[in-house]
Order: sequence, then C-alpha cells, then structure tokens
Amino acid sequence: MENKKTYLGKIASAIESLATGMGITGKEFFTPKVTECYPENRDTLYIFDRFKGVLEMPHDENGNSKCIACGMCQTVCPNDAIVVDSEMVEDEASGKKKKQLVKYEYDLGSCMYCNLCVEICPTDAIRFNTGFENAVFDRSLLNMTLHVAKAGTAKKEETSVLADKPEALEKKEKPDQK
Amino acid sequence: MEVGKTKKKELVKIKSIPYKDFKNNDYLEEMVRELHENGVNVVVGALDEAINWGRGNSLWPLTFATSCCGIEFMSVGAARYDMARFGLEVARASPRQADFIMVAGTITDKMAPVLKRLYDQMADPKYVIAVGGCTISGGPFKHSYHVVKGIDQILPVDVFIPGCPPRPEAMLYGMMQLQRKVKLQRFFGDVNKKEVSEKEYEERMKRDMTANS
Amino acid sequence: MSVQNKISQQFPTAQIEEKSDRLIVSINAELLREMAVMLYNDKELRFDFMRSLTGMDWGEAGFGVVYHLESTEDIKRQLELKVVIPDRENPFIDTVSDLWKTALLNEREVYDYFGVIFIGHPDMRRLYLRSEWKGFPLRKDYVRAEGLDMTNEEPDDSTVTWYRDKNGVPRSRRYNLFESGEYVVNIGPQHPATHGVLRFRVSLEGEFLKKLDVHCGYIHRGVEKLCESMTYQQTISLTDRLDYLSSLQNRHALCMCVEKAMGLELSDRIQYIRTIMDELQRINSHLLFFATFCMDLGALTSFFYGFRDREKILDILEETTGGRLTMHYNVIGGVEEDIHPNFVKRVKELLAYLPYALEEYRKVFTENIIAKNRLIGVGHLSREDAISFGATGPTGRGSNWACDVRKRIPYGVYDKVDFKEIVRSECDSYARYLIRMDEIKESMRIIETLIDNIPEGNYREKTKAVIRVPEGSYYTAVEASRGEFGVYLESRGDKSPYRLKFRSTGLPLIAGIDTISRGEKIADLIAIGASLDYVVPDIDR
Amino acid sequence: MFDFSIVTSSIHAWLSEYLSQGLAIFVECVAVGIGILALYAIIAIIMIYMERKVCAAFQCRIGPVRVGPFGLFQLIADVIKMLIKEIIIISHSDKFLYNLAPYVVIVGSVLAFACLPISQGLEILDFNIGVFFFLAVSSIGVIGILLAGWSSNNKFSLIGAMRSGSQMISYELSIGLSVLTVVALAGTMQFSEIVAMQSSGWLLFKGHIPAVIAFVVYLIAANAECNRGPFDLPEAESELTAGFHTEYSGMHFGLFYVAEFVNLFIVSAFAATVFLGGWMPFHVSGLDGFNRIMDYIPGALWFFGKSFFLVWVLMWIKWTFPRLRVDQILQLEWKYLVPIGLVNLSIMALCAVFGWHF
Repeated sequence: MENKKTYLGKIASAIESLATGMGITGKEFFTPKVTECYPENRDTLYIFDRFKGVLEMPHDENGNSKCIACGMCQTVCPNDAIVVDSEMVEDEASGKKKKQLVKYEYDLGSCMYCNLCVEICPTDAIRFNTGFENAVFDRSLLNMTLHVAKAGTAKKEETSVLADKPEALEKKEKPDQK
Repeated sequence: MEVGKTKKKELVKIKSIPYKDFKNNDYLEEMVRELHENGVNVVVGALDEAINWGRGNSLWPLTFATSCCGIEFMSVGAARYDMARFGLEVARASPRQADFIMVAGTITDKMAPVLKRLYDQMADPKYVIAVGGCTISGGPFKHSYHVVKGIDQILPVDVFIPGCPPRPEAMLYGMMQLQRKVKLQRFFGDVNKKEVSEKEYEERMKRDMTANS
Repeated sequence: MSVQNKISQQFPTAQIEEKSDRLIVSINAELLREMAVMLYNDKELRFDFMRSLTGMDWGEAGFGVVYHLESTEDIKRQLELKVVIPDRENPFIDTVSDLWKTALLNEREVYDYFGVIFIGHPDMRRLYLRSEWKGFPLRKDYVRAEGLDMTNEEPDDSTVTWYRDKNGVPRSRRYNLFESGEYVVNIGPQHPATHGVLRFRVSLEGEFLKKLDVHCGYIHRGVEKLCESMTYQQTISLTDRLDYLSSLQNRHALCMCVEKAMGLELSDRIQYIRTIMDELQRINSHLLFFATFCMDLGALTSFFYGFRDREKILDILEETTGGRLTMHYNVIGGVEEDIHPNFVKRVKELLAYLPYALEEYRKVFTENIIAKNRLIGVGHLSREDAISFGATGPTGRGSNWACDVRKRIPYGVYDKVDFKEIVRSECDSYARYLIRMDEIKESMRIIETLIDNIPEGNYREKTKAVIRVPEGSYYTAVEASRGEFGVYLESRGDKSPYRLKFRSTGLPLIAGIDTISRGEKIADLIAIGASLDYVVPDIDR
Repeated sequence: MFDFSIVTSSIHAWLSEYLSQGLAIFVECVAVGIGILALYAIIAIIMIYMERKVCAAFQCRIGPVRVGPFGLFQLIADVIKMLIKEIIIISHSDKFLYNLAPYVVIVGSVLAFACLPISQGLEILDFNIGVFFFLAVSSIGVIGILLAGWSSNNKFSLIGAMRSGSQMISYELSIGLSVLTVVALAGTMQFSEIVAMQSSGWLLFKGHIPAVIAFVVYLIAANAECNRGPFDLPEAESELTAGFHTEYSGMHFGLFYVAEFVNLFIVSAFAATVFLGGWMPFHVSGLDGFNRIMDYIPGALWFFGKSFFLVWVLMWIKWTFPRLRVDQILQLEWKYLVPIGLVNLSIMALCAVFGWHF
C-alpha cells in the first residue's frame, strides 16, 4: 500500500515541480523583453566612456598632436601593435636636436586593449575612444595610421576607418572622468 | 575613398544603418565592379538578387568557439543582443548545416587542422568571420610558439572583427558586414566559390573519413 | 616533532629553508620517491593535497620539478619541495602520480614542456602539443621549428610508459589505451558540450561509459613561455585570458604575488575594491555556469535567464573597468582606475535584483524533477579523490572538502568579512550545482557588507616604471570562480620573470573526469562536465 | 456550417463532364496532391516562424524582426537559402539509403497529414479505420530516422538514430493506448465520425476523467514521438552534435527540419481532432444562440486555432524543461505512462459500457 502511495506521490510532486517551472516561463512569455535592438538604437546607444574601442591620437585644429615621439608606447606594447616612426629635427630657435613624429602606426587587429600605452604616455597624446564599429573586409585596413607628417604639416587622421566614424558616436564621447 | 564618394550609389541596404556609415565600402564597390566586368545576364541577375536576398538574410552560424570571444558570441545569441533578430540564431552544431563560421577565439597550431577540416566539412556557399585579435593576428599571443598568427593563413576570411574580445554590438556589426557582402555576390557562376576542385575535394573528404570518425 | 626536524632527520642531505608561510625543501631527484612516500604517508606530516606541480629549467643546474604540498588536516603545514634533475641529456625522475593523482596530468605537462620523463607514470604522452611536435618549448634553449603543420592528427590511442629494469636503467613500453573492438567515440574538439575545444576519446558499452581519455592542448597558447619574455606589467594582461570568467581574480593573484615579492603595501581602498570586484566576478561566473549548465542539460530557456542577469553585472563591471570580459583592471600596485561614481548605486540595484532572479532559477530549474533526476547521484567524486586530484573550488566543496582559499589563506579583506564557506557532502553533480547557487548568495553577502564601507585612500600606489622582483620563488593563490588559482613565480631579479607558472583551476578537474564519469551514461558525461564547469583556455593555458 | 463536400463534388461533376471517369479522378488526385504539398509547406513555414517567435518570447527576447515586417519573411529567406545550399554526399556512406532517408521521413509525415479533417467535407483520406491508418503511417518516420543514422557512417548519427528508434517505438504504445481510450468512447475509428459526434461536446469533456488522463498521456507521448524537448534525445545538441541528421546538409537537412515541425503540428492537430472536436465549433448544449454564433466561425479556423494552441502548449513544455536521459525516458514510458494508460483504458471501457459519460 505504501509503495503505491509513493508511486502516486511521486507523480504528484513531479507534476507540481513541472507546473512551477512552466509557471515561470509562462510569466516570462508575457513580460516585456530585454532585448536591445542594436542597429535600430544606434542613435541612442550609450557606450560606457571607459570602454576601449580604438586607439586614437587627438589633433588640434592645426593638425598637431601632443606626441613627442618618445617611443615609450612602442616599447611597452606587448604585441608590437604600435610603430612610431620618428626623425631627428633641429629646432630652428634653439638649435637643439629634437625628435619629431613622422608616422604613427597602430594595428587594431593586434591590440589587446591593455591600456599600457595610454598609461605610459608622458604627454597624454593617445587615448582610447569608444568606437566599436570596426569590422572590415580587408585586413590591411586594421593597420591604421594615426598620424602622418606630410611636407612639414601633419595631416589629420587619415585612414578611412577613422574618417568614417559615425558622428552619432562621436558626440557621446566625453572626457575621461578620471 | 574619394572615388567611392563620387559614386554615391547605395549598393546594398541594411536596415537602420545608412550605407555611408559602413566601413570599407570601397571593397564592396570594387567587388561589384569586378562582377560587372565579367558581364551578367539580366535574367540571371534578377534571380541572383532574389537568391542573394535569401542567402543574406539566412546565415546560420556554426557553434564554434575556442575562448573568450566565444563567451561574447554567446552573449550575442542571448536575450540582450539577440542575434535572432537577424535570423542568425539557428546556430548549427553540425558544420554540414552551417553557412558561416565565426572563428571566435585563439586558433592554435593543434587546432588549425581541425578548424580547416570543419571549414571543409561545411556545405557551399560558406563564409568565415574572424573574431577578435587572436584570429586576426594572433592577438595577445602573437609571439607564442603555438598560436596561428591570423587565420587568414589557413582560411579565406570574409570579415574581420577587431576587439579583444569585440563587444556584442561589434559582432552584430560584423555580421551585418557579412550580410552586405553576401547580398552583393553572385550565386550563379563561380565567383563565390573560392573552393578547391572536385577531385581534391573528394580526396579531402576521404582523408576526413579515414582520419577520424 | 616539527616537520622540519622530521625531514632533516630522515634526509640529512635535504636543504631546508624556513619561510614565513612555508617550508622550502630542496633535494636531488634520487631522493624524491622516498621523500614523497614519507610526506604522503607519515601520520604527522600527511601532505595529502598537492597544490601545484611546476617544471623548471634551471639552466646549468639541470631541470627541476617544484611541488607545492599542503596538509588538509592542518593548513599551516605548507611545503615547497624543489627537486633538481642534474642530467640535462636524459632527465629522468620518479613519478608521484600514484600518491597525488593530480600529478597524472601535471607530470605529463612537465614532460611536454621540458622533456622530463617520469618513470612509473602510466601514460607518458605529450599533454598539450601534438605528438609530432619537435622540441620542448619551455626549455630556455628552445627554438621553434618553422612552419605550421596542417596535417590531420591520426587517431592514435597508444601510449608509452617507463619503468626501470633490473639494473635500474629506464626502459619504455608501448601499449594501447583501448582494447581492440571497443566502441570508441570521439567527442570534441569541436563539440557543443565540451565548453570549448576539449577532446575526449570515450569508450562506450551501449550508453555506458567504460573509459575516457582526455586530450587537451587545442587552445594551448603558451602563456607561461610568453610571460618569460615580457615585463611584469605586460604579463598581467595575459592572465585575463586564461580563465576569462575569473579574469579579475586571476589578475588579482598575479598582482598580489608581485606586490608581496616587492613588499608593496596597498591601501585599504584597493583591497576593498579588489575584493568586491572578485565577488562580482564570481557571481558573474556562477551565473554563466548556471546558464551553460542548463543549456547542456537541454533547458535552453534557463540559459537565456542566466545570460540576461549576467548582463547586469557586466554593465557594472564595464562601467568601471571598461571591459566586459577581459577587464584589465588590477594592476601591480592597485587598480587601474577608481570605481565609477555610479558603481555603488548600481551594485546596490543589482543586490536588490538578484534574489528575485535566484528564486526564478530555483523554480524553473533547481526544483525541477527532471533536473533532479538527472543530477542527483550522478558523477560521484569522493572526498579522498577530490583532495588527491586537487579538485578545488565548488567541485571540492561539493565533495565535502573545505578548500576555500578565502578561508584557508585569507587575502584582500576576506578576513574582515563574515561569510560562510558552503560545503556539501553529497559528492554528486547536484551538490556541485547547488554550491554554486549558494555561493552567489554568499558573494552577495560579502558585497553587501563591503559596499558601504569602502574607505578613502589611493586607488593605486606608486610603482616604478620598470618593476624588478627580488630574487626568489613566490607562490600566491586566490579563490577564483572555479577553484584555487595559484601563481608560482621564480624571479632572478630581472624585469621579466624567470619562470611563471599558473596553477590551473581546471586541470585537476579534467584529470578527475575519467574517475568521476566511469560507469555513468554518455548523457551523464555532459552533465558531469557541465557541473565541473571547467574553462578550457584555463586548462591549456 | 459550410460543407466543403459541396465544393468538391461540384468540381468532380464539372471535371466528369469533360473527361472520362478515370482521367477525372486522376486530375483530382494530382490537384489534391499539389494542394496538400502546398499546404504542408505553408504549415511548415508557419510552424518554424512560430517556433522561433514563441521560443524567443519565452526567453525574454524578441526573435526575428529584421527581415520583413515582424520578421515575417525570415522563413522565406531560409527556404531560399536551404534550396540552393550544397548537398554533401558523404563518400563512405550508403548513398542510396542516405539519400532515401529524408524522403521516407517526409512521406510518412505527409501521409499522416493527409488524414486530418480540416473542415467539414475537407478531408483527403477518410475511411473507416482512419485513426488506425494515421497511427500506422506516422510511425513510418522512425524508419527514415534509423536509415539516416545508419547510412551516415557517423557514430553520433548512429547513437542518435538508435535512441530515436527505442524512444519512438516505446512511445507508440502510449499513443496507441490513449487513442484507444478515445476510440472506446467514440465507438468509431473514422475521423469524420469522431468529429461529428463531438457536435454535442468535445470528447475531452464527454469522457471526463479518463479522457483528460488520456489527453495528458497523449500529449506527453506525442511530444516524445516528435523527438521534441524534453524528449529531444535523438538530436540532443549538447550530446550528439545534431543527432541522426549530423551529416545532412542543404535541402536534405531541410526535409528533416521541416518534417520535425510539421510532425509537431500533426500530432497537435490529431489531438485537437480527437479530443477537442477538430473543426467542430465549441458548443454548449442548451445555449442555442451561443452555439449559432460559434457556427459562424468557419470550421478550418476552429481546426487551426485548436491545433496551434496545442502546438503552443507543446512549445511551452519544450522551452521550459531540461532534457531527460535515455533510460529515464524509457522509465517514464514503461513505469508510468503504460500502466496509467492501461488502467485508464479499462476505466474508459467501463464508462463506455455503463454509459457513465456525458
């Protein structure tokens, strides 16, 4: 008799546990969904400002950056993602020899976002922006040139990847809270 | 880039993102130009368009993940980012049924033949997305003795998504890039087949079967 | 009699050095077997838990193996056994895998890295690299052969074992792991249930598992070798990618190890932040565990619930650290950036939300009769085996072994907070699952006590641009999401480590999976694997 | 209630005017064949779309939305993709059986589909042992699955197929028992008559307790019969990659995929027909006004409404529970469902004999 009771008891408790489970999923069926529609919400999407997307080198209106071509970032990078090309230029005023940036190359495809380069930079010439739309068909586009000196005047960010940066995202960038 | 701007023609439309906001459009323009040079029959062209619309909107990924990027790939599939919106959620565990492989995570020397085999096992037409630094260049493990320095050495990669790991939105963006590419290809003709000859294919299959079951 | 006296009495040639936290004993390879048997069996010593086994290349001095031993009876009994193998040409050493089963895979790892052969080990194959691989990568004089081998691996189930003949000369013998006629199924490396790229060769009898052979190395990235050529600041970013679900904790371990070695004092604020972050990471990891566990058992909807709630934690972490998975947050001497102004508020919101989520998990999965039937009594791992395999973390605690590093050797501010170490005695998959669910609650309690009391102070202490660690060997462990994550650092005073070994949390679990799953059904293998919750890149490193 | 037999007989009469009797029947057969295949395809598309949307809703996400309005064209895209996808022939497989298997599965499924009375007079196969025939043809599918698993020359496929075989054959018994229970009540095996006798009330209510038990047992067993979760062992993704169809690609895989979903519809529709009155509107005896309003809703709508409701319930079950283990599945069948079914059948027999039903 007892055996039979447990047999039926088992069925009852099983059905009960299954019903609770179905109750939960049934409730979720009707609750609003949590999905964020990424491409649709592109204009309102907020990316945390500490998120590291792409390394960038801000330039002032004359196309000059703060980089002094010391090459610290290149040394500290674990991945050789940064190549600083510099030359020695004689300063006309003082006559002293000074390093000047010729080309600043950055390989987005190798970067591991460890932030060591930004940290070590003595002049805060580089920083990470929050751009994440970087997928491309052509590997070589991930090799970016952040700075290039052309006939004396440095030109602003050159590569198409950076130039294409959507304005919507640019607006939301705020200075670091640090 | 200048040339691309003068054309100003929207080759392919993706909902919610204007054509000009996409990166690397010149690649697509170049691709389409090459296709046109080969000459397309109008009827076939129209049919192609319909087919490519279907193919572009129905890309089923292979569940393949080796490391960190795989977790983000799972996030893309999960509720918050939900790649089902794009019809991409039918992740197939069997390579025979998948359309593209998201290589998410480091590929090591030991894994490389396996990955190659998985790719070979997939049915045509098939695509490869390289996700994250490791698959693009070896990433953090670039100097390691046991890591492949970029899977483009072993597979024809269609889209590169940089990041370590790329955030889910970046992955979605990469998938949309792939959709754009697929929609512009021609199904008829062999443009999209970067494949081996029939004979070598058979040979490889044979090797597959004997190597492991 | 103290441990020290006992050893010096038995082995007069052993060099003993006493450190504040452990005893360092150096011996020659011939003595190892005798010493190991004594350490393991002696009633007063009883070093039954091998924390870590590290291979070494000491250059001129030969190869070496370093064993970190602990007694589960008295955690004060800590021993670091350094064994030197002077013969570089024919490095032989006796196995200890019959005493500590965790050595089964660890010794294979040492063989793989250094070519040191363990006599008496039943299965002396390479662990990570392919059998055709030339050279032993972690030797200091290793040069990688050019080219990528794209040939398919041949399914070879034969292995080699070494023994000493009558004259004491080492000889090898080949044998097959599986008998002919066994139905051997290959699971992995690309298989949805292996959580990455792990490969099992499974011998089946109907649906029952007869034997299981693990193949690792499909994501072996050579992190330890890489570290030897990197500065300390650079090495810490690699730890994030080992067990990417414990990235903060892993990094905590390495930073702590270097800080300890340098004698760097940290402000309380750093300790608090690190502890809170570790616990957030643990919740994150356990939620992911819940999600994948349910997925492996076929409850796909629960998978989505787990991920849904995990995103809330990721948001908090991302806001402060700037990363969702690889956070790059801890640095040597503190944390990279101070906590975000929103941090405290958001954490509190999370703490308010989580109980609701946990209740939902309980109703939809934990209490579910199907889940219970599939898990209770499945995958038995006895306490002895857990200790022997070194299966720490929730797995060990599910086998009634209180092995929480946070309690054993407190770090951070764990000695200041009151929390329970969850231990269960059922030893099955369900216990391992429940422990993780309960640990979420404990982590919440820890965060709750700490979040309001984060003291003011530096979030980052000043360090030199080039960090040099004083000569010596250091071992530090933290309780990562899935067990003890240890860092063994040997420094020669350079700006990069001489040898850096990470004690994997997953390798002991994998070592034990054959024992756990034998005689169970193939579907149970999936449940067992899921309940162990290993992360493959952490195993392969 | 509109009777479709008027339409069909008028078409027949019209055709017979121009053609000989044999030819007319032949033309009708072809037309019906095309019609049923088209309907089958439409149902498949609806089912898959529904599955994807419903499971998304259970999982706090929104499912396909970007292809067409509400993602409605998603499935069309999938079909196009599927059709042009390469069909890989495995070199070490039994090619004939390997190619045959998906068609066996689909034929069984289409035949079973043909049995269902969609509306009054709109039934394709309707004869005195209809229920029996339905059970027979719906079990053809298992042969296809076994063939697929065996001929693929893949160990995972084989295990999946073997699991499937043992599972489906076992659960056939429960389905049979629960259907017999209803047949005992209805006293006929012809679908049209079973539906007709429910005009006064659905069999689920007429047969009260034993019918409800039979209904529940049937739902569980039918779920298992379709290899749907929590009984989706043959294709348990986390264990066996994709189970018996691991090696299939392109449209061959598509056929398995489609058959799986349509089978789900078929078993639901069968349950709707036998237990819930099929196309028969919801009637409450005594409330004539209410009954008349109900009659205005076309029968096909009733039929599809009930069927899809049951499909939704089965999806709800699938997306809630974890998967059972193979021995537990058999245990559930042999230790619980079969004894319950047998006892239930005898109770129903008593009820039928003594008239203890409504």
